[in-house]
Amino acid sequence: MARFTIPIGPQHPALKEPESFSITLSGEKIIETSMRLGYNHRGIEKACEERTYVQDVYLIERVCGICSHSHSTCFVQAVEEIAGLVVPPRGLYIRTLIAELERVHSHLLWLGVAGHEIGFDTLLMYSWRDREIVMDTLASLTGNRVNYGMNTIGGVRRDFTREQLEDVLKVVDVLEERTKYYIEVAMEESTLINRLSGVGALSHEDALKLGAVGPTARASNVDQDIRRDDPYAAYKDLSFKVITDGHNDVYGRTIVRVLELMESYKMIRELIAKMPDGPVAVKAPRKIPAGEAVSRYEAPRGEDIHFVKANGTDKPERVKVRAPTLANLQSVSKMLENNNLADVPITLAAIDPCFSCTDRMIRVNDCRSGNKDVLSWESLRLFSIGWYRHRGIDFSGLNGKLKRMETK
Amino acid sequence: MAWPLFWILIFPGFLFLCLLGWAVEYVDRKLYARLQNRIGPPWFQPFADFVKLISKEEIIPTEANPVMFKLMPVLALTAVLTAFLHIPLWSTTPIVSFDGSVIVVVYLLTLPTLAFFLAGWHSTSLFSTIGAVRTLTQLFAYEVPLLLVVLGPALVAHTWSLGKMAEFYNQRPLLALPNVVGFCVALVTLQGKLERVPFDIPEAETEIVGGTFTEYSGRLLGLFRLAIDMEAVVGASLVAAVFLPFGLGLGPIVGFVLYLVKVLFVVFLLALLRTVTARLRIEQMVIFCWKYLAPAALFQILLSLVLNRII
Amino acid sequence: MANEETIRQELAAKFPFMAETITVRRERRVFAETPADRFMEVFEHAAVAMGFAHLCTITGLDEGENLAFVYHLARPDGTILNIKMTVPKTKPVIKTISGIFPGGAMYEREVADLLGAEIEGLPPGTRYPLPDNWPAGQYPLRKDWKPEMLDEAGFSKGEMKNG
Amino acid sequence: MNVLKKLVTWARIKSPWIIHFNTGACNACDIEIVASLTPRFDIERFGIILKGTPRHADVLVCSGPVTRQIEDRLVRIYEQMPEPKFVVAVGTCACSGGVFSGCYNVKGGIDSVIPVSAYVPGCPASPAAIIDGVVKLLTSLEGKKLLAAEPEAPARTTEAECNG
Amino acid sequence: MKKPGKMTSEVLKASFKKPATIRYPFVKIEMPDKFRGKIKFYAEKCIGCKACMRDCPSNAITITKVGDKRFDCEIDLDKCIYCAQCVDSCVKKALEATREFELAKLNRTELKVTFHAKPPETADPDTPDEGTEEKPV
Repeated sequence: MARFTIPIGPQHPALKEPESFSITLSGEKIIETSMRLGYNHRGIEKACEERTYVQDVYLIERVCGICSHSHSTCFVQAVEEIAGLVVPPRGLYIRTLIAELERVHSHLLWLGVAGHEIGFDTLLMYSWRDREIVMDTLASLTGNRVNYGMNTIGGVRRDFTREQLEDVLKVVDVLEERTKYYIEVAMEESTLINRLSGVGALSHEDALKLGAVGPTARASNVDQDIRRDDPYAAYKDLSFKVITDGHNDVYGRTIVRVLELMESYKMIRELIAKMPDGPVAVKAPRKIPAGEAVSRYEAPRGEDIHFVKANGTDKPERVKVRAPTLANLQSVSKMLENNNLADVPITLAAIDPCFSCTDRMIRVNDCRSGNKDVLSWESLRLFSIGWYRHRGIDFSGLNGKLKRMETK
Repeated sequence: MAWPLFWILIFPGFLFLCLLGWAVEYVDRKLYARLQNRIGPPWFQPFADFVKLISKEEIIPTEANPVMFKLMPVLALTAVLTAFLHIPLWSTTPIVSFDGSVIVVVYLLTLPTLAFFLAGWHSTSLFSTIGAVRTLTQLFAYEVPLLLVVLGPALVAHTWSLGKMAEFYNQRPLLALPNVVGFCVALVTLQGKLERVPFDIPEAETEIVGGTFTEYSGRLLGLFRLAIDMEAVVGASLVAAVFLPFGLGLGPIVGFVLYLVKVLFVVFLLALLRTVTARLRIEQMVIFCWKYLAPAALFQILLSLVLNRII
Repeated sequence: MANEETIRQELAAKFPFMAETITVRRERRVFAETPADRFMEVFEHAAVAMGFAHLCTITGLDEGENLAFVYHLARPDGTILNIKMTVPKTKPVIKTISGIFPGGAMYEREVADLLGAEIEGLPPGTRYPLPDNWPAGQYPLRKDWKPEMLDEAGFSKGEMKNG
Repeated sequence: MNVLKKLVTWARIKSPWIIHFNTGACNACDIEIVASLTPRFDIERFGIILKGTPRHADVLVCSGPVTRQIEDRLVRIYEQMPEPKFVVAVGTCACSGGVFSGCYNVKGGIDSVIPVSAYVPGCPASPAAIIDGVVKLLTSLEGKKLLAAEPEAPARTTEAECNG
Repeated sequence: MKKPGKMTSEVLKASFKKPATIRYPFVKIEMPDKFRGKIKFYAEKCIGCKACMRDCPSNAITITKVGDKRFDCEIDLDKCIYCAQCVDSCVKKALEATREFELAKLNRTELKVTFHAKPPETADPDTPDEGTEEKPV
């Protein structure tokens, strides 16, 4: 069988981030992949050492555009632990409320992108339209659609009135209705199931050995969730179920994410019901005493860990940020093994790479004719849609069915 | 006198076709957007796109053969224009009418596809070569059913000239009814000829980001898009002339309005087809054409032969 | 706080030389320090015997004249064990742990790139996260490194082109 | 003759085709750019279409501070676009490097690499702000006569390697 | 078997529904009331402690002393990330986040907004009128 290596590039000037994969194929089957990352490396950790803690909160928040609250909460928790600050309960509840709302908007976004990757664009249009509802709620609560800027060292910066929380409840009811609809699609739709199951398989042991985190690991029966194992903020008073799934593949990850949405709605309702009164923040000193702390956070994509070392001045000595996607990327090469090229887009999208810390480039050199073709991400995506349509799995019928379900 | 010049340049010729082509593109894009619950572009959008493209700087790749690179859009345009002269618009006598004009029109409509192929081939970028090869494979798939289906009514009318065919059906409109199957097949194959979704495989957004027109920009791209718009008008009026021949010869004004209605009706059906279906892959498209369209066309021919026997 | 105490006793019993460095900062957080040469032993014991099955990440620190590396190991029950080992800057060689955790290779490459550590036995692979044309010998996360050093090495930032 | 000029400028304003390019951004702005294509904001009513190849595009929409590895690719994409071309820097990072403007691997705003025609500040710039930026850019074209391609970029033939 | 025309009924229905598009530039839209847009400076409240300058993550704000108890403030809209940390850090509440989000400009110099303090002779300490916001020419 002709064995040839497909380096995947160049960056496609569409939504996708710059990333470089080199995939060795034998015929259609992928044998091994190697990754070239770092195109998005901005040197944030060095910049943190040159700025004060107050400024760092906003710098760390912009590591990734979609899970900004995760990074800022994780960082602020570490600093509070070093400085020995006790955040008032209401502040913790508000922080957790924004965290869950961010998980809702991030999972809806992923649902659309996954649909787009396999050629099911109706799902993209629908999930992004519903996502606008959550974005508007977050904008009215925190003052910005993304990068909410809610966290400060010692608590949160804004308090919410009763009416605002009432509105959030109304929004959650609407979204729950829509998510039931998506669960129905994810569970029953045969074409979706055929297209996703068996793709990007990651066994339980591999998931543990390669350090997969978040929904990617939970879909391989790894029962780990930082919110339950290492509770932070207000998660210890919340009762919620950690969703795990035994499919070990992309279909399992879809199920885990969609069901996690339902859990988030329950948690948001519980948070608003139990929201205690009182102050939302405590005054933080400008100079943080010497010490070091490790803090973890369950971001929508997985475990996000920060290590902060303080030396008594108002600037941190060292800030280490490890985004969840870096952990999941290790297992991608294992997932891609003996899949075919057509499965690359959806397998990569399934770990829901937090775009700003990964990069994707696709370069195809055809050994027979020897000329170098540069297959962009978009064309690889369409190639895979077509490749599957050839095997009878196709979404145009499905688009209609989903739309009709929608109007029922 | 300068009648022929007037015919070629102004009336059923270049200017008229340009305006109608842009109108058809506008209707198509607006309908497509409205079906997606969006507003869609303003009415002058196709004209603005064309003028902008004409005024843009065009880049000709160094490896590409400049003569062929520039010639292809012109070839596509001329083929479409000459085809339009053969089609009876509202009176039963088209500008040029001779025995065998049906074959000539269908042949002239394939020339633009060849122009697209050569354009893609000559711009040497890998994307466009793949796009060009796909244009040809697609040509073989939809060409046979289109030709067969257009010949059906010709058999019944015992003539190869479009003018006489229109006259024949004008006197006996009822005879056009059995051509319904042919009408549907013609619509689907026209969609393939115009390279629109679901058959837009060689087009820009296909598997290869660039498609046939990757390397084109500025004036040449503008001419190509104009050629495609005109081809849509010519294709629609051919289908209208062959399959909906009633109401010809009722005088110029009424005839003209009726002709516009028929063309817009065909364009509406094409736009609907474009919104409703998803993009096919190249093998699937070829299988679809040979497994479903060709037999339907043959059935249409059989029907016409039987009709021939009866009348 | 019970299980953190048991971890402390178990580690202290197994490795007396680092007994006093094991501290329990708060619930589910145990910090420990080991000399470089005994590090692999402690690491293997923790990862395999004590059930710390998940390597979160490796943090590199620049402590004046030597480099320190903190390995964050997590257990399914939420406890994190942070093992710190220091290596002189003159000979910053550490052994790879990708044998136990294949996923750790990426973290080690990052530490090697940003702090200039040499990783023994690391399988060959692309560098992360710095670009290929990054001048050798420049380690951005070292305290003494300044962005201007890049310009001397001819890796200029380019001037401002305003349209 | 100036009727023709007016017509051409009008056409350029009414049909700006855009190409989106992410130069190392945190991706919040990219999501907002794509959100402006979805039915709620729908920029096709301005005649704007998202094109895949720089050859067909007039406006290059960039988001993100330019990191070192992305810099040459940004220049390559910019050079492949035919004249007259415009660049819209979306988001504070694209305008000035924003929060990352001190980092060692970041060059600063888009204008440190290619000339920029319009700046849309905001972190991230909301879809409405992006539309406002594009509209301001288009209305500003009415003033300037843009018939001839800018003198310093004469029509040239470039090597037809695949678009970067 | 793939049936191509399945969406027809749905798609036709969608074409009669009102499009879900808000016609933005022609129909003005308002951001929610606590939205963090452009920052506004009240010159007479400022005491020149420069707390805001210290805390700004992208040092987009500069306060300059132009007379005793009179301060000018210059905000770079292209550097500002609209986090409103300066509003929180300011002890005298001299800064305020407005809801204005349409800040797009065609050249970068226009993105520098300077707030000037009142000239001394007409300065009436107790009338809290805010400094004139003068856009660079």
